Amino acid sequence: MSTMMQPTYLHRPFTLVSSKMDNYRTRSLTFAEKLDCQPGQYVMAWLPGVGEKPFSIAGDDPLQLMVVDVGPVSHSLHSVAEGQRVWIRGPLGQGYRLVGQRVLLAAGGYGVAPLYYLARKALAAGMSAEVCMGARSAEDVLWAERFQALGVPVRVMTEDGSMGERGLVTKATEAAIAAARPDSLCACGPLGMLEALDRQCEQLGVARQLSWEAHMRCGMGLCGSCELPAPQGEDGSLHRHSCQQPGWLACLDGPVSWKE
Amino acid sequence: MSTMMQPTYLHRPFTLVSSKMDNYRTRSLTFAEKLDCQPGQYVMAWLPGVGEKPFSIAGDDPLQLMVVDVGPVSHSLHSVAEGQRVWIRGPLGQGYRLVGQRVLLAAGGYGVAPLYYLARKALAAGMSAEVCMGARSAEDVLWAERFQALGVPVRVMTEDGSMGERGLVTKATEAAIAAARPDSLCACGPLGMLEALDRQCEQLGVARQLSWEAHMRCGMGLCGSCELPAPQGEDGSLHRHSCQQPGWLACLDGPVSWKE
Amino acid sequence: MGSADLTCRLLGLEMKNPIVLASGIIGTSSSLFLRAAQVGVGAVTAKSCSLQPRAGHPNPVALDWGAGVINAIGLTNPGAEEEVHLLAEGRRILEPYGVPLIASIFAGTVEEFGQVAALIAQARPHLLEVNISCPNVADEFGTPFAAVCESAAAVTESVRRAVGKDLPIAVKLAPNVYNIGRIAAAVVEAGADAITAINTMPGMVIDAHARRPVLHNRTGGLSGMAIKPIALRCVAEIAHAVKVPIIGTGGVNTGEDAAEMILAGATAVGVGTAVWYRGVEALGTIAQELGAFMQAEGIRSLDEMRGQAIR
Amino acid sequence: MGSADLTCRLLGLEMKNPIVLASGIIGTSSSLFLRAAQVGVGAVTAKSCSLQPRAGHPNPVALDWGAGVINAIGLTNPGAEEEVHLLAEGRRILEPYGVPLIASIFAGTVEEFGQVAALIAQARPHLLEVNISCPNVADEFGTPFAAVCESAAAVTESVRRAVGKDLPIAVKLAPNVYNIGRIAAAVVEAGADAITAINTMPGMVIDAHARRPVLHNRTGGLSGMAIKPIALRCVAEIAHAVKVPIIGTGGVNTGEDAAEMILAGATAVGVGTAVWYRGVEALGTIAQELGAFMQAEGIRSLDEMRGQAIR
Ligand SMILES: Cc1cc2nc3c(=O)[nH]c(=O)nc-3n(C[C@H](O)[C@H](O)[C@H](O)COP(=O)(O)OP(=O)(O)OC[C@H]3O[C@@H](n4cnc5c(N)ncnc54)[C@H](O)[C@@H]3O)c2cc1C
Ligand SMILES: Cc1cc2nc3c(=O)[nH]c(=O)nc-3n(C[C@H](O)[C@H](O)[C@H](O)COP(=O)(O)OP(=O)(O)OC[C@H]3O[C@@H](n4cnc5c(N)ncnc54)[C@H](O)[C@@H]3O)c2cc1C
Ligand SMILES: Cc1cc2nc3c(=O)[nH]c(=O)nc-3n(C[C@H](O)[C@H](O)[C@H](O)COP(=O)(O)O)c2cc1C
Ligand SMILES: Cc1cc2nc3c(=O)[nH]c(=O)nc-3n(C[C@H](O)[C@H](O)[C@H](O)COP(=O)(O)O)c2cc1C
Ligand code: FES
Ligand code: FES
Repeated sequence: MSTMMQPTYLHRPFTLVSSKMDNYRTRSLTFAEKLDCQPGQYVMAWLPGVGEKPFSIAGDDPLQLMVVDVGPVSHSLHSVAEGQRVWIRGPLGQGYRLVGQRVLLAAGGYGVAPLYYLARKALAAGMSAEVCMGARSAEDVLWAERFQALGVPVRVMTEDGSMGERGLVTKATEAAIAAARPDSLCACGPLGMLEALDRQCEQLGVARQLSWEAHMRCGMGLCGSCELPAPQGEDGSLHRHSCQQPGWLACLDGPVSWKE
Repeated sequence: MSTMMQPTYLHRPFTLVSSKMDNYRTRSLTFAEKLDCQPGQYVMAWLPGVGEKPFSIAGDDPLQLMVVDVGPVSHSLHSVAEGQRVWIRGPLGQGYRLVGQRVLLAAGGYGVAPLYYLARKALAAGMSAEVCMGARSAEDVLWAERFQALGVPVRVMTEDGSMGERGLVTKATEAAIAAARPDSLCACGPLGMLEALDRQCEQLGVARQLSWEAHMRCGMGLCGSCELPAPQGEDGSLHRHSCQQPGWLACLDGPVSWKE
Repeated sequence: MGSADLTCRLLGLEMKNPIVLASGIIGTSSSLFLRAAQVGVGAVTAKSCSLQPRAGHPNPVALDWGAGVINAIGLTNPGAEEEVHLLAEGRRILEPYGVPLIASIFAGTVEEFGQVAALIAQARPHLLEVNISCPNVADEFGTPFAAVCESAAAVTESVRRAVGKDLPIAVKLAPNVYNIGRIAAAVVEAGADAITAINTMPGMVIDAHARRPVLHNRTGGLSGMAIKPIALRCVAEIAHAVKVPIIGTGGVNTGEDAAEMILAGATAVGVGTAVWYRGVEALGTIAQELGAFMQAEGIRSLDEMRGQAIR
Repeated sequence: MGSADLTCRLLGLEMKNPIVLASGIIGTSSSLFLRAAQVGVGAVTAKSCSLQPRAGHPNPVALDWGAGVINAIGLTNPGAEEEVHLLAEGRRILEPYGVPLIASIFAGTVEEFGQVAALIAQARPHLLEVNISCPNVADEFGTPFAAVCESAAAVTESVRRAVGKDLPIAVKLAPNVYNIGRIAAAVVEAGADAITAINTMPGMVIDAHARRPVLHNRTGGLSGMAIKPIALRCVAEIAHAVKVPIIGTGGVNTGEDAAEMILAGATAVGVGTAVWYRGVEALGTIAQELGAFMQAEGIRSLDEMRGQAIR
């Protein structure tokens, strides 16, 4: 008798055990099951009849996701009741690598999710971590207390100064790098933030691992839809992200890119 | 990226490194490669353009087969030159189990092949073994010296008395069982011999593992062609082999049957 | 908590579960029928038989290529006359187990289908499956009967005429067509009481080192895991096209696979190649797993599930 | 010992190896063409394009079901006008790598195929692939063009008329037919210079727990390992039926798979889903593995192998 293949990339139903409001539009979803994965990888979450979207993994055992309510799928995920199921495909993509002794984290929005998971793994591996968070306003700052509970120092930047310092996250990372040079900077957040961090690290000669958000459809490196648009320079000309090859696919090659 | 499946049941080419005449119509084929298998299992040997037939495994590391030249496929296997290839599918089927401390082997014809492999494994597991061989005549006796070289006592029976004692193998097994009760009798040989051993063991209350030869086509339990014909009793009525269920398939359930 | 009800009504047949041993898999003797019944199958289909005996192809006739099996056994069978005895004996042996027996026939011309059907009807199987995937020897291209609405319907009519009204007929369709729903509609129009779908998908496995196809017959039929999504799509198309029961067959290896087949619209579920992957016991294990799945999902009966995925 | 010669001549195209990026896989931008060229592909096929832009289907659009992939991306493309720019840019970028660019088109009517072809011809691709697996919207049943000799030929003629003699045409056939050899003969008769085979096999993946098909579009096309034996059989049938070169496509994951395709009669070898299993690098790795295989087997050129398994 032959052995049967175990399809590991089909959707599997995960049972929601806790759905907690983190702020006015963000929820942490915790499931009954665990997932074998790495920080920085993502899953496709499918609600049958609604749709399927990629989400960063916020924790593996049990699986945890952080969902910002911005449209149909994320909204429906917010209304899943405890005890109901969400269909998960993955883990997909390439995550963060644990390198060196010191990691500096830089989070924007739901970017805290994969970075919190990474922080836990880094601490467990005996590394030290520090996190810089950027948000519009105090009410947008997520999980600062969870990082603090891990013993990870937190620098918060808000655009309106309602919490931490006023300004962008790059101000905090600049200070953090100046204070103690990290072996790599790991970031997740909006495109503009990643581009700014990329430039900053290039100037300061810091290795960085940036998790890019793209329009994902197949999640398998097949359809081509997650290729990042080439960024425009200040002079309006097109240039490449310093950390990317031509045709870099966020779903398969990323979402995390790596540059020494 | 997903992992690819490794098909283990496709034919794989094995390179013949030695082809040695054992007697006037029998050759031992030794290959360069090893096979992960158990004594009593078999392989399908395919010569492209010629055909494919089942053969017992005579050794696993490297793979060894013993082939009696009786028809097209076996004849072509005899003429494969050293350095040429034979295509192997398998291992297939259920082999012998290593149970208890003492195993008694009973071989007819190429039946020595799987039993020699079994003897080596039994000795390696710290068991003791003894072998009874039946043949028409001295020239048909195979591998007696190889068993002796392992330190396994050999009792030879020939129909014409040209070697060992005159008579059938059951005479030798009766004596062996009387001398030292085995934990199981493991046999491989022609149908008539297996039926006789089956009856003998039933009478003497000895557990037996018998390897049945059947007309094999798919080797996968699908086509039904390897179902053994129900044996006829002395009164001409049909009865079942004591060790078999209705519809027992030699290719999938066997070739080795098991009866306490 | 009561357990899920697996009983299945397929035309007049009462089955204790929906798992049907597919044609051509160990359906060659009454002792093999018995074994299938003893491990808990719902119904048994015999190997397809033809008017004359056939030896089949030389080895290699089958192999596992990694995502499924390919076979070209060559429709080995003892011929219709001998098969009548085998089926009659099989019926008798299966009776105490409450396991219906499905006969299967094939032929090379429309007329011959009628002849074989008339002979096999003598054995009084519970259902007659008509395997129309074989080539039409009367057609200049050897087009399979299953490929064209007209020939599929002609065979069905011929068999219906030969066996009268009492013996229900299932026509078994092939997947290598672009319009399986329309073909199903044509055979139902022509008198089929049920559809079995699918037969194997034509394929070829080549050994690069040997530089030739592995099967002696060069091409063969694909079965097992690789064809499950093809089978599910075919069953869904058929369920949309006709109202008769479907024996959904192809790549079912587990109880969950069987559930998928029923969700796609099948009434009963054929199982073949799983015997290689999981042994003959698979025929019973799959039914048990289906029951456990339904239990866990709170599904009480097969009717509740049937076709739910395609509404 | 000299190494095996992987160079491949496909109609007028000179390729450094026979591996062709299949249509619809990362063929959506000139930077992705470039990446394929940089990892060592022999030729690149662009994603199929239509007259008007198409957004495609909502997620889920693709998944790995264990023995392969199923997708219903929905033929997302920017429309022919935009595609002309993309292709022209792609040609320019690929030039230094000596990697030919194959355009791919589809449409819903015979006339529209001509229109799209005429537009795309402006970009001067090295070869124009005509994807006829799409449904014929003018036919009352939506029968795919690839399913019937007459409609397949009609599309081919329409495209031939639109592009004239200078641009070679490959017609891409579908596997869910019973007579792919005859369909190939019909399109060659109608003016096709080459055949690409196969497109995906229609299928459906159902989630038993969700009780519905996983793809938003319900059905989709199967690719990858599960369809390799189907593709090999189709290529063999086509090679028997016509003399034109074949781009053998379907389930090629390794160099040995590519060798099998060539042994079945293919001139070049399409690779798609392997990008999921082995990354974009697969497009180069497979070529290297093919070279190593030929070396080990003492095969000096692709010509020596071509069709050897089907003689
Ligand atoms: C690798 C990856 C990881 C991701 N991880 C997470 C995660 O951990 N948590 C999470 O909430 N989302 C995450 N996303 C985004 C998520 O996949 C969806 O895009 C998001 O949930 C919106 O989907 P929707 O169907 O609800 O709404 P859509 O209809 O897709 O979007 C509604 C509108 O909101 C905009 N929008 C999309 N995402 C955001 C956003 N984050 N903030 C503000 N506006 C937005 C869209 O552009 C659109 O205009 C991730 C995306 C990627 C590619
Ligand atoms: C589980 C199993 C294990 C086997 N192991 C071996 C093995 O280790 N070594 C081996 O040589 N064969 C073995 N066989 C037999 C082998 O598979 C073939 O049947 C045999 O090689 C004949 O095949 P052929 O194509 O050469 O001739 P065929 O045309 O198949 O047979 C030619 C004639 O020889 C007869 N015949 C078949 N086998 C024998 C035999 N052993 N002695 C005398 N006449 C015979 C046939 O009935 C036929 O009349 C085994 C069979 C089975 C089922
Ligand atoms: C070895 C083998 C022999 C088969 N013989 C027949 C046959 O005689 N008649 C028939 O209608 N189908 C035959 N089939 C097809 C099966 O009945 C079934 O339709 C197909 O294998 C798909 O189901 P599976 O994936 O569960 O095997 C055969 C299949 C296999 C694997
Ligand atoms: C995600 C995806 C998208 C595809 N899109 C197209 C397409 O636009 N046009 C086309 O002719 N074929 C398309 N195909 C089919 C492939 O070109 C190829 O024929 C098929 O996938 C079989 O090859 P493979 O097994 O190597 O992937 C697509 C396949 C996949 C998996
Ligand atoms: S989402 Fe399809 S290639 Fe990345
Ligand atoms: S050889 Fe086919 S069932 Fe045993």
